[in-house]
Formats: sequence, structure tokens, C-alpha cells
Amino acid sequence: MGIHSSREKLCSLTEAVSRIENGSIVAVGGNLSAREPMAIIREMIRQGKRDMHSIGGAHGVDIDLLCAGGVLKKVQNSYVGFEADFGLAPNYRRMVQEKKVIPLDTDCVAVLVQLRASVFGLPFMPMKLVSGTDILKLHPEYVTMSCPYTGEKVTLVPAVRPDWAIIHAHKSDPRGNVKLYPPYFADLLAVEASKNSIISVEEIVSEEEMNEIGATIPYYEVTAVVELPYGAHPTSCYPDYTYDRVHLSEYVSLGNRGEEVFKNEYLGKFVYGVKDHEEYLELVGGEKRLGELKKWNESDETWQRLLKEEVSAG
Amino acid sequence: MGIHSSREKLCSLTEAVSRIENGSIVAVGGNLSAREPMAIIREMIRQGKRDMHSIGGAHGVDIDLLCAGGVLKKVQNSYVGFEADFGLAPNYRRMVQEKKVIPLDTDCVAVLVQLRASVFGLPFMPMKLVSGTDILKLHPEYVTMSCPYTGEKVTLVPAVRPDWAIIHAHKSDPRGNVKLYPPYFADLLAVEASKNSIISVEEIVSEEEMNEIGATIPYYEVTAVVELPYGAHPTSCYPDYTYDRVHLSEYVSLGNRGEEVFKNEYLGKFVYGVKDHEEYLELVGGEKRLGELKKWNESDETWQRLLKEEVSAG
Amino acid sequence: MTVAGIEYYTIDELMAVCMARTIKDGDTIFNGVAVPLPFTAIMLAFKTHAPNAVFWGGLLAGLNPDPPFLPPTSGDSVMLHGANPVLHLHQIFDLAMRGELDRIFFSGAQIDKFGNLNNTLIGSEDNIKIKLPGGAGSSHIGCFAGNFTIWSVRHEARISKKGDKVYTLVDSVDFITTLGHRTNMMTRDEMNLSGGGPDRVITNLGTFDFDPETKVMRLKTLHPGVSVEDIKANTGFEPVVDNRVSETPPPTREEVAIIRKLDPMETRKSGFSKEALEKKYDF
Amino acid sequence: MTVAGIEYYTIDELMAVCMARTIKDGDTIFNGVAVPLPFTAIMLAFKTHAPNAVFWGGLLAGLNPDPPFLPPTSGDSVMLHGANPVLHLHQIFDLAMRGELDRIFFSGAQIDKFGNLNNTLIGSEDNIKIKLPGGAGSSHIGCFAGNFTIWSVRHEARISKKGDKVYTLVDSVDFITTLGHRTNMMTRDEMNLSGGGPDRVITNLGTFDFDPETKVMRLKTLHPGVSVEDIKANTGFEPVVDNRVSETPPPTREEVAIIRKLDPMETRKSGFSKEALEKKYDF
Repeated sequence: MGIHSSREKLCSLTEAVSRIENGSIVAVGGNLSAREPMAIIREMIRQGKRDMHSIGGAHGVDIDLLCAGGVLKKVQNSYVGFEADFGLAPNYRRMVQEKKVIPLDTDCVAVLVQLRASVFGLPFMPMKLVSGTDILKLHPEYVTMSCPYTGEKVTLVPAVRPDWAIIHAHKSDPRGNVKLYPPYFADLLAVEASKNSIISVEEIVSEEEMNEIGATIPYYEVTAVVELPYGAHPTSCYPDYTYDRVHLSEYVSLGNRGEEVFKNEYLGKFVYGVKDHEEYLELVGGEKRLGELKKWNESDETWQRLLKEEVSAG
Repeated sequence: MGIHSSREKLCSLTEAVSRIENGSIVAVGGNLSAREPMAIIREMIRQGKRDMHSIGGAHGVDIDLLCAGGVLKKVQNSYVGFEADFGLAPNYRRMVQEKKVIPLDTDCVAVLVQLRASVFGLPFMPMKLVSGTDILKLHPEYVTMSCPYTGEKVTLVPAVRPDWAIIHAHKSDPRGNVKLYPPYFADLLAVEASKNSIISVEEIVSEEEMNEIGATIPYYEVTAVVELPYGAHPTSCYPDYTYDRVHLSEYVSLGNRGEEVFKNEYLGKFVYGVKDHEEYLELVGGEKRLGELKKWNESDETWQRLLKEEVSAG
Repeated sequence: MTVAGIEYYTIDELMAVCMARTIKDGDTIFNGVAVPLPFTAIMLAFKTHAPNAVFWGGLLAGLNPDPPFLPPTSGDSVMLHGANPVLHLHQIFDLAMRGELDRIFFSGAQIDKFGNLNNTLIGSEDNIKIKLPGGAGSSHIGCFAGNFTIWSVRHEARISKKGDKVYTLVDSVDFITTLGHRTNMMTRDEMNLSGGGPDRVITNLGTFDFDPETKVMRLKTLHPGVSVEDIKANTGFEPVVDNRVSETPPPTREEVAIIRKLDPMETRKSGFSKEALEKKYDF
Repeated sequence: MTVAGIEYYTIDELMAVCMARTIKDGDTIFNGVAVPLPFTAIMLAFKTHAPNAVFWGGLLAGLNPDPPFLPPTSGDSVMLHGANPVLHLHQIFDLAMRGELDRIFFSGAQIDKFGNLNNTLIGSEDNIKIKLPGGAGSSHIGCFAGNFTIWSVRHEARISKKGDKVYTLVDSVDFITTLGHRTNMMTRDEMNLSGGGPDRVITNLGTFDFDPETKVMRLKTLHPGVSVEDIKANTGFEPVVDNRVSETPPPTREEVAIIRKLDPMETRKSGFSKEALEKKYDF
């Protein structure tokens, strides 16, 4: 929501991120280890953003890093972790346990319905009756109501209107007409529900090319577009590249070694230690390593090999 | 809604339509003069369906013909007519004035929200406050409610769950995975909200081809698929063919001449006078005339010529 | 745009220009059904003073189309030409419910002094004399849209078969399909509606706004050759007459050239009386 | 499917088969997050007794995928391979709210005797000892889904750092992320929830259903080499023991062959103890 009728949306990363106010509600695109707007997130940390509130579904390194970088105060996500692969999210877990981050654990369906209320211009939405869980204790705002027609009980939830959606996508033209290839996850919903959005893309293409391929997100929903190839690294951005499991395993392993180690050896190196996204890309291995991640589609064997790699235990 | 997990959906027109019970609520696909499931509608009339209730947005010849053929008892559409082009819908208008059809005039937004409630598994939905119109007098079921969070007033409407969606689309495979090219109008919503659906298509393609091009409607939402090339005639089915304005102008002109004339010269000829869709296609000019309608994309001039043609006043 | 050969303008062109002028640059605009003249006006605004308008062309949900011609039925796929992206119809309605639709154009078989529109029925609910097609999305969008422009190509008095004088602009509509500024009972503000209602009325005789106090239609400009008396003779209520009534500013030659190029099929002319269309106005 | 070389099976394969058997042909199935074993089970059912299952593979929203391997993270695009159509994530949740999702698989860091699951926190809301990742969609889908299958690869007693005995299957969870059959206050039926709740529990030691009266987990079958005493020693509450407890039917060689082909990366083995994985069971 919010109509951004200007047709000049190209922006530098620094400039785009500088527009996000401290204390904003932020909807982050992608999920788990897929297509998360990691370059935007690193810049948010570098710019010292604070007191933010995330809203979303099942996420991983994005929310964990935003916690570690001091950006998030409240996390209203349905899941933050690395699944069976690497387990708990180390920084998120630690900071919640240390009461530095407030967990407002929610559910994928609640997130959907609350963002929908915003999309539909409504102050609340009903959803199918939920009951009996302690998630409800964390959310005293849920209200039970009887349908005036059938008497069926439903649960009401208030609209959530994020101040910013931050998304990584495949292509945009300079107007901000954005092409996103499936899977979409909840990205289209997040952009439509949010007042503003920053979209980083693998590639800027001409208006002509965008008209040819057809956009997925209309330009009027987009506040700013930043060209950031590999902007989702270390998460995947199929069909361009798979996720960097070596980097993620190092990330989790450093996170599990505590605040100091993570601060010095991860944040200090990969976030504060680089001045921009280009330096980051060089630091994580440059075109050689990144080019590897593009080879997932050479064969099923290559793909599997890339999804197995991790840093050695030492 | 309704999960149709069988993977064998191919059906004859007669058999598919025979499954629609009298008294059903029906959501008709397409709109105005575009991609309406006219062959299915003609078969409904031939089979003597009665007492049905349509729900939908802005429509034209489809609803008008269903009225003329005695199928519809109640019309809950937001618009039934031929716009500035041919004006009022002759049979709908006459039968409403003669109290043979009950008009439950509604609004495009109400239809959307009421079908959505069904898609969302809810007995009702809120929508942005509406007030002050006499449309509300026709719909005493609308209820005003105050948001428990903000106090903002909203209007509640009950779910509408059509028994059948009838849609004309471009392609299907035998499983019922359906490809629909834009414009979608409200067809995806109609199918998702309805208990059952019959989809006629221009062409049945193999599962392999459908996997290649990617389906738009998942097979589990589809009850039956019927292959009916030109199944939308006399409405358009872009990119395949434009609408047959000569036929439509004759239709309206016969309708304006009253019940008897329309019954004898239109229904008697184009609906009851043919035993199946193939005979209908021959009667309206066969491949020669139908091939003309495909030439819309030869040039802008040809396209304009086709959209200007009508029967001469005599 | 070359203006060679643009020697005169006609009423449809004048109205299209007046309607286009109700659009501001950057406005979000939608029109759905029965809209040859609004499409012309919107596309004209788009190509002149409102290049940043956000325009959904019809029920096809194509954004900012650039069609080679305007179609006789607004559901025609020519309105997808050059459009990007092509979205879902419901997104337009959601945008309207969010209060993000700035303007839409509505006409009416009957239009009353408060800007209420009737597109549902002539007569009464129990005794329908003429069943009209219906309001499409205008009942609800009329409640939410920032504002709407009312237009009519039949601002005239006709004599019915029974010999009665019949108006399009009536004192009171038979049925409120779309709410103007008030019913007999309540104002739009009292109802807490989010949309601002009609702010301009463009007819084949002149243009109006609404008196801020009474919310009654107020004559602002007269088309060339039309007098206040003509207006009164063809209107079923007593309009407020602004003390600064002037002549409607004419279109520019360039605007007319753009209109004729946009709408080579002249769909914009549908609905006007034959006599009205025959008049040629000099620049 | 050739069964040459299929000489034994392992605990992950036995569990996958037990889990697959909770699926009926034609069932609508979804699993979202942290699901290597459920994906294996669902794909196995799909390729054996439930070819008409309707399966949404993960948060990518691809229907009936046919991936060349199963990925370590369920958001990986390999789960779109062969899928058609690829829809929107919200359509799965809507389908669940409509009551059309027949079955889903949920695990828990803690699982109590009524089938309540905890994936949110260990400790209490005011004193969180371990922050778990969260329930993803299981809190709400658990209320709507036809039924769900509970699974656990850590049905065991461990000794904590403080020397306490710690269970996965506990008497009472620290936090109800997903409702089983009842809280201490009310049953699922009393709450008017539309979903049926958990009907089967598959662990690395055996399989359970729920006592119809008390809604407490009831032991149905023991995996090879496991005794009722082993179950009791590794369970934090007193399970009901069915008087017809039998040995868990073994997988067929063909089922095991299909599993190994489906999951060449052996993602299904993640989370099991090393000892559990080392045991080889003969057919």
C-alpha cells in the first residue's frame, strides 16, 4: 500500500536504507534460507538502525543477523531457525534468552491474515477459530467473535501495516516494475501490505525488456530499487544461485560460540569490515565462489554437492 | 473449494452439465463480452436447468441468455448489459420487468468479498464501510460492525459459496490442470470459492505440455473439463479470437423484438435447433466465419474492423 | 503531436478534455464498465498533464495500457496493449478499499442534485418500469474513492411516450445506486464514509461542482452556445448558479489531435444525441 | 523398482514408512518447515499407496513435486521440480482454513501425553531457558487440519547438565505451541475447533494413537527390539498400553528402495542419535 507514482526508483543502497526510520515495523522477504534481502540487512546494521519490529513467517539467517546487529527489538515471526540442517538460530536464541530481543512468536496463518487486513484496507480480519495454544497468551489482541449469520465462532486479529517491506527479487526496470520468479513465498503480500518497500534486484533491465517479460510487482508499490547482484547471499536466489551452505555453516558455528566471537569474527568481518556490497562479495570469495553457486543446475549431482558443503568441524 | 483429487477429469459436455442440480448457485466466468462459457450455457438451457441463482460481477450475453432460456430465477450480479455498445440486456430487462427473474443487484466489491469469505473458510467477511445506497435495501443481510481495535465502522457480508463455477479457459490437461491466460477477470476466485467447477477449454494438451507451460488453476479445484473449441463464442477468447460482434448485434436486435421473436429466431435456432456444440459452430458460419475472428492480431486495422461489424439495421 | 487538419472540435472532445482536467498528475485512476468517454479522458490526461497517473484500464487489470485504439466494450483485450504488469482484478478493488484510488468516473441513467446516481432501475423496487444494467462497482467504490467525476452525455429534457417531461438530471433519483453527497436522511460525512464523493459534474451542456453548504450541484461553466436558461430547461431541479459562471475553456488543437489518435473508432461518441454530435465548434 | 541390494533397513526408513501409512489415498497434505522425514514419508506414500494424494511440498507452494532429491532446507527450489502448478503460499493456508487439508506432520521439542507440542520455548514466558525456533504454521493449522501425525526422532530420556532426567515425551509441555487433544482446562471439542487433532504418534521407539476416553497417548506397536519397559523408561508420563501391542510391521524391500532413491542425500536421517542410525534391521 501507499502509492508511489514516481517512475524513477533507482537508488543507491546507502540512500535507500537511510530512508528507513528507527522503530519501523519491517516485513522481510524470502524465507528460511531462500531469497532473503541480506545485502539490505547488512546495510541496515552498518547504518545502526535500531528498535525495529519484524513481522513475518518462517525465517532464518536474516532475522538472526538483524538481531545480532542490534537492529531488532521485537521479532513477530512464526519461526526463526535453520531447521534440521543447522538447528537453532544462535544470535536470536541468545538475545531472547538475555532479554535483549522480545519474541512475539506468531503463526504463519496469523501473519497472512494480519497483512491481508492491511491489503484490504480493513482494521481487522477474522480467521478460522484458533484456541487452546499458548501463542494466544502472547497475543492478547486476538478476540473471539460469533458470526452474525451462522453463530460460528471465529478469531479476530488486528491489521498489521509494516512501515517497510524489504525484498530481494530478480529484475526491475528503472520505474520499479519488478520481476520476481517463483517461489514467491509471502513477498507479494508483504509489499502490498507495507507503506513502503525497498527492493534489491539481481539486475536492472530496460522498460522494454520488462514489458516483454511482464512484471510481477507493480511499480506504484515500490519506493526504491537497488541493483545488487548476489544481494541474497548467503541465501539462495533461484534460478540464479543456490545458497552458500559453507558460509551459513560458518555463520552458525560462529554464532554458537557466543556474542564476542560472533561480533569479532562475523559482524566485524562481513558487515562492519566492508564498506559496501561489492567488498562483501569479494570477501566471500568473489566471482570464483559465487560462480560455483550458479552451477546448481549443471546436474543433480552438482546441486546435491553444493547443498552438502559445510565448513569442516575444525 | 472442494478437493477433486481424481486425475481423470475429461468429460463430455452433456455429461458435465448433467451434474449441475436445479436450484444451484452458479458463478459464471469471464465478463461483459469476454470469455464467457457460452457453450456450457447453451447446454444448460438444452437440458432444461431451472431455478438457478447467478453470482458475479459485470456480465452480458451469458446472463441474458440464461434468463431467456429459463435457467435463472435470481440474478445477483453487479451489471448485466452491453455497455454503450448495444445498451440494455434485452431478455434480462424484460424478464425482470415481468417479474420472471428476481434482480438482486449487487456490487463488484461485494461479490469479491463474499466469494473471498468462502475461499478463506469463513462464514462472513468485513469490507470497508458502505452506506447510503439503495443497494443496501436489496441486501438486508449486510451488517455494520465497529472494529474492536479502532472503533472504525465496517460492513459485514455473509460468505457466498457457489455450487458450481462454469468457466471457459484456454487449455487443460486430462488431469484438469488448467491454463488460463490473462485477463483472468474473477475466474480464479470463482473456481476457488465454488464447490464444483466445469471448465471448457479451447484445447486439451498433454500433461507434459501443461507441465512445460505451467497451469493457472490446480486440478484439485476442477470437477470436469470439456474440450470445446470456440466455446466462448459469441464472446471473445483472446488471444485465440475476438468477439463476434455481428452475432451479438443480431442477438440484441432479436431480444429487443420481444419474447416470441427471440424464442423462435434465436433460442429455437442457436440453442434448441442444434444437437451439440459442433452443429452450433457450423450454424454460426463454421471455420470460415470463426477463422475471421482469429485474425484480430493481423493488424490494428483488422482488429478495429472486426469490432465495428454488426448486422445491418434491416 | 501535429495539429494539422484539426479545424474544429465536437462535444465529445470538449467533454473528454473537461473530464481529463479533473485528473491530477500522480492520481490513481480506474474505470471498469461502459466507459468509452472516461477511457478517452484518462488516456488524454496521461498523455498530457498527468504522465504519472496510475491507470488501471478496465476489468482486465492491465496497468498503464497504451492501446492502439479504444474498444467498444471495456472488457476487450486491446486494453492490455502495452500494459505492465497485468494483475488481478481484485487488486484494484483492494486498492480502492485502502483509500488509494484517487478518482473514478461514473455516469447515471438518473443523476440527482446531490450527485446520487441511479443505474439500477426506473420506477420502484416493487414496480420496475425499466431494469437498468446495474452499477458494476460504483455502489461500493463510490463510498471509498478519493473523489469521483460524474459525467453525462444526455443532459436534456425528453418527452416520454406518455407525454411527460423526463430528465437525466433529476430532483431525486428513483434508486440510489451510487451515493453522492447525501440522502434525504444523512450526509456522507455523517455516515463516516472514507471517500469524498463527487466533486465535478461534466455534461454535454456545461460543468458543475457542488455548493459547499447545501451540497447541491452548482453550475460553473457553460459550453459554447449554451445559456443558463438552457441548463435550467434541461435540468429537473434548480441548480445553484455560481456568480462567476464562465464559458468552458475550449480544448487545445493538440488535445483534440491526441483524442482523435487515441480513439480512431470514435467510441467516445456513443450515447450522445445525433444533433449534439453534429455541432462543430471552432477554436 | 528393483530391490537388489536392499539388505536391511534403518530406523529413519521404518519411521518414514510408519508415517507414510497415516496417509490415505486422495488426502490433501502439506508440510512447511523442518521436514526432511515428513517429505520422505509423503513422497513415499505418493509413489506407493496414495498416488492421488494432493501434496504441497513446502513453502514454495509447488503442487505434487517430483524432486530428484530431498533438500536439507525445505525452502529449497528443488521442491518445485516437476511441480504443477506453482501457486501462492497463502492458498495452502486458505485451503487449511476451509477444512480441506486432510493431514500434516508435526514434531515437537516437547510432546505431552495429550499430544500438545512445544516448539516455542523451554522454561516459561518470563524465564526463557532455551528459545526454540517457533511453530511456523503449526499453531493455527493444528486447529484446522483434518488430523495431524506427530513424529519424534528423539523419544528418549537424556541427562541434563544439571543431572536431571529430561524427556522429549513429557507429562506436560512448558508451552503449548500446537494444541493436541486438550489443555488442562478444556478439550478440543469443547473449544469448537474444526480440526480433529493428532491421531497418530510415530517415534523412534514405537507408534501410538490416543485413548478415546482419556485422550492420553496409547502405545500400539513397538519397533523391533524395543520393549514396553524401554518405552516407559524413555517417556515422561505413563502411556496407556493397548492390550494388543504388537511389533511394528516392517517396511517392504520395495519401500526402502523407493526411500533411498527419493532421498539420496539422506536428509531423513537428520536429528536421530548416532546410535539409533547405526542399527541395521533385517527384513
